[in-house]
Amino acid sequence: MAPILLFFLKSVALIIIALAGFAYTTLLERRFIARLQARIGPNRAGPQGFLQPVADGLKLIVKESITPAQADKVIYFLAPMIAVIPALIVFAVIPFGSDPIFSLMGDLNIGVLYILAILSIGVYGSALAGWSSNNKYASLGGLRASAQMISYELALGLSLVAVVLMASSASLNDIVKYQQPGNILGWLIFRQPIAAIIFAICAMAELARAPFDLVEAEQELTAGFLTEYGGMKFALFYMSEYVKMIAMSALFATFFLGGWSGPFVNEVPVLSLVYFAIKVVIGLLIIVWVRATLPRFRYDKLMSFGWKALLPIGLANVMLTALLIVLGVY
Amino acid sequence: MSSVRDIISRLGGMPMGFATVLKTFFRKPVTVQYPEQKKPMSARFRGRHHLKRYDDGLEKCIGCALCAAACPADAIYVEAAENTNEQRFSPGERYSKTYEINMLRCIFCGYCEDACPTNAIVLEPIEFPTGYTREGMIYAKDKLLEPAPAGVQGTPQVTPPGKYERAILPYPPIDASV
Amino acid sequence: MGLEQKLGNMGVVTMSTEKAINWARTNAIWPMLFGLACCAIEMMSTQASNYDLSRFGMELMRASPRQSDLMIVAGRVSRKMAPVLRNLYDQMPEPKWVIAMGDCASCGGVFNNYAVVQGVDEIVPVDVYVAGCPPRPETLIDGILKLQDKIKKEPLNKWQ
Amino acid sequence: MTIPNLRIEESPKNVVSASDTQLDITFDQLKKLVSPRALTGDNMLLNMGPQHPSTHGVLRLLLELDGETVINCIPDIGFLHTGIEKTAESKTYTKAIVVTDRIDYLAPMICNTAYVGAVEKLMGVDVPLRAQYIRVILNELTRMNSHLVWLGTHALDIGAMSMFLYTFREREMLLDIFEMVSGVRMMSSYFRVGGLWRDIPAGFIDAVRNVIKVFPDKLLDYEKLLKENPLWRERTVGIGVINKEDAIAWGMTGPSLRGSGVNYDVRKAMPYSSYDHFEFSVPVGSNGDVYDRYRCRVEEFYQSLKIIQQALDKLPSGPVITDNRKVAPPPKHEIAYSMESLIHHFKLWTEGFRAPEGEVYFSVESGKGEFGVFISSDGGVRPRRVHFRAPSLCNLQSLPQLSKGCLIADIVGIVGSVDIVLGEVDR
Repeated sequence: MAPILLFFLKSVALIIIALAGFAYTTLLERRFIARLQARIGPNRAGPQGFLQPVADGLKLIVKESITPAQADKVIYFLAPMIAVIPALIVFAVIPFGSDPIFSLMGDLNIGVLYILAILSIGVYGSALAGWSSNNKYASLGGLRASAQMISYELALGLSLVAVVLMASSASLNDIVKYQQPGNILGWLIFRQPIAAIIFAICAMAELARAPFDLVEAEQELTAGFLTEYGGMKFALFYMSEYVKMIAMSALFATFFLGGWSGPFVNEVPVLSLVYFAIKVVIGLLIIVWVRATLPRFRYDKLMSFGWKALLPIGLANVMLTALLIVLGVY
Repeated sequence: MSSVRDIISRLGGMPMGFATVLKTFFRKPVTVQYPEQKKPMSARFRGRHHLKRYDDGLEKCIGCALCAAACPADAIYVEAAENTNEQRFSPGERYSKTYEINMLRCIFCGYCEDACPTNAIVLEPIEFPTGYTREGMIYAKDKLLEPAPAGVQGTPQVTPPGKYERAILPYPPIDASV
Repeated sequence: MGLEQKLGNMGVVTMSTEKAINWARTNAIWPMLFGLACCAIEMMSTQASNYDLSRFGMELMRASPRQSDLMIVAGRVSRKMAPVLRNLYDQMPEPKWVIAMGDCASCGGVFNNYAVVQGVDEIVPVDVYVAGCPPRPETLIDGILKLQDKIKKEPLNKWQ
Repeated sequence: MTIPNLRIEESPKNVVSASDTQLDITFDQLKKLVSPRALTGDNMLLNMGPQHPSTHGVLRLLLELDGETVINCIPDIGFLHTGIEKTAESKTYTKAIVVTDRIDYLAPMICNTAYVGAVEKLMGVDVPLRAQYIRVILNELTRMNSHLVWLGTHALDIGAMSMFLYTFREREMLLDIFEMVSGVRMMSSYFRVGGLWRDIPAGFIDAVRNVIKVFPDKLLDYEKLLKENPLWRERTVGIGVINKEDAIAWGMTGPSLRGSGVNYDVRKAMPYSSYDHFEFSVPVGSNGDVYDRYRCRVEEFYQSLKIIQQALDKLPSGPVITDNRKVAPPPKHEIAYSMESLIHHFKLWTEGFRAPEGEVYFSVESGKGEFGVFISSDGGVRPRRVHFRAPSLCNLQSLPQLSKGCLIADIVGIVGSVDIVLGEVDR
């Protein structure tokens, strides 16, 4: 098969999987959070609520689409796409399985850099959406979005620097392979716990999920930057949030949970896909669990937490890691 | 900075919360899946009104309109007419020719039930009504009146003279234990 | 508006599309977070664990009218609130529905006085009236089921 | 970046007009309410409410913001004005009980107690001891109900989502008791002038004992979720502080006042409905911030349970309504054979009873503070004037003071901690 055709097919498959994943992540979240709150969750649309995302999606597609008269129309239309496209293309470099065929671009040697670059584009979606809708709540949400992303980008990067130092490669495949000395203790979550925690916190902040959901803090800013968005455009933002959630969970699995590694991977390569999926789902469940438990951060506290706590700790961690590598402990 | 230190020093307070939430996950949900399952209502619950009948099929309502007078929301309209032995609806002299309750006005306070001298109107423990129009939510006698007991003729009945002189027939006191 | 205009009259296709779309609308009614008075508390009880509106896919209460399909007018609407309510209704994208929950929203209830709008249908079109002061959560769910029945029967071109 | 809606011009010129605020005020009045920077568009004027998820109903706040910092907070109330006082004046004393339910719809039984207490004081009617004790039990259950809703919504405002569902789950238990005893989940109208509607049903005492048994565990769960949670603490400690003197000066009552360290509770200061028969303490805070107000209310749960326990243990037997036939209707079955009963029954349900001429004020401790009822009677069957002292309204007055200099995010916490219910504010 021509490589270009294979690449094309894989892209299509990936997008379909990401979209289905998005849809069913929403259902997973709604069912799981319902159980955490002694409820049942959607169970009417289709068997056990299985068609709930389909109903939601179809409804949003046929919903009237309103553009506020005072909005900056071009940016208002562009913003959802700016939000959703980076969320989708992050997947390009993530190795889903042991075989190169299970990842889109095979092995990109600057994978980590690519991810950091792409993730920081996503924030433009929120910020521009907030600005263009010409709504005070939305603009406050947009401002919060940009401030929040900036303060957490750095710590996120620093936590990955430690990982890159350990694996001495910026390729995601190499990082996964580095974590396979045969036992579970090879996972970087055990060897780099501080980086793992910082990454987890920053990932939540990047996702703007509770307790960092200041951007669309419902109780403060009604719907934040989404206030004026409805119908399909809202669905795109919704999609970007959940696709990013999957992406972050996948990245955490890749960087700290040994990616696709697991027993019998070399004998049965398909198993690696299963392991990876399980790790991603566990990550998603933890994100939901956190959302169900914690109160929201306050805007200024969030900033000071990012700059005054995570950043110094991240820096110290990088230095410590470097020192330990020089000393030959790792 | 102090708040940041506060957060870090109190991180120990967090796991308990996480555990509490997760504990709920392993318990059965408390949800009552309503249209299929129904939560039992208390015997005193004041739901939709019913106009009761005696065992012989006569209506208890004597058209005195005390319920309408007692209603704080003015939701009840009663128009009385005279009973005759040939066309008898209720014991005594009068019966309610028209009896309408605006379910949307009614606040289900139960004052009508308390005021009714014959226990004719009873708020039964069933759900409140819902409807598509306001007109449809005005319940007249056809909806309110209970069907006659099996084997008994409904109203109007032809009755022997002198049998139903009294409008308010004796009844036992209310059982306060239910 | 949206897809329907482009679809036009295509006979069988429209029929089945109509069914599918109405099914989707039935199962994904996102209510607006809009509470006024006593009934709002009962509405919250309905969303809470014991009655759990999320079973109908309705737990996504949207704070912004732009994203909501259903306005549950829960409570008494005062004359001061009436223009606000209308404004919010106008901000909702079509298709949109209104449930007048409780007596006060439906017709003023016990408050037949100078301050309360005697029925929210003076301001916005109401699809389902729910009696009770405040209605039990069961009754609200009854009302929602009635609304779902109504949505299922709606022709596609109603919302053009 | 320019803020949409507001033009920023080179020369400082007023770009905000009074109509922009959507308040019914003139420009001169607006100038007194906001700072000059707001008039030139340098500070943003933000409308929070009346439809906003965290204003606990339809409160509207006009916020003047510098960035996210609140410079001025101007509450606008009246969106739920129902004319309850006038409605109560147009109904007989008995019929007006149902409208008092709807003042503070989170604590209807407490409003009932206040209203019937005032009428009883006016009429000089004695209430049987059993009825008083049952009133105490139900008052305390209602207080718990009110606090549960407050705790759930307050936590939800600050973002702790599950708390809301947990408190409403437990609240269902209390609503079942209300339904069992009064026949309605919320708007009970169970208390009548001179006593109660009916005696308590058979399962009532067991159900209440069950509440006493299960509740401490549930409260412990709430404590685990919030009390020591660092995020909760940083959102509440030191936020919305008001000191003792200011709190008194603003007319605050209830837990909002006690959070500032003032030991004032109507149940202790002016005992009603035999509250002096029970041992309980009044939780008092010290800092007067959101966290202290939260602690005061949570401690009140335990005190309520204590009172209920004592009232159940001491519950006397006997009648539950006065035998004064001029006030309370006779037992209904009597009217079939007693002409006197029949006349009383018809008279009370049609015309109602006449109250002696005079004025009376009666106050109770509701979940929010001192809930008072003032009745002025001209000797007729309807009161000449009824006024309710709504604790929420008086507590809400302090909002501009509490919220000065805080952030938008704090506003929701502060509004939640003052525990307002708009039905009571606007009436």
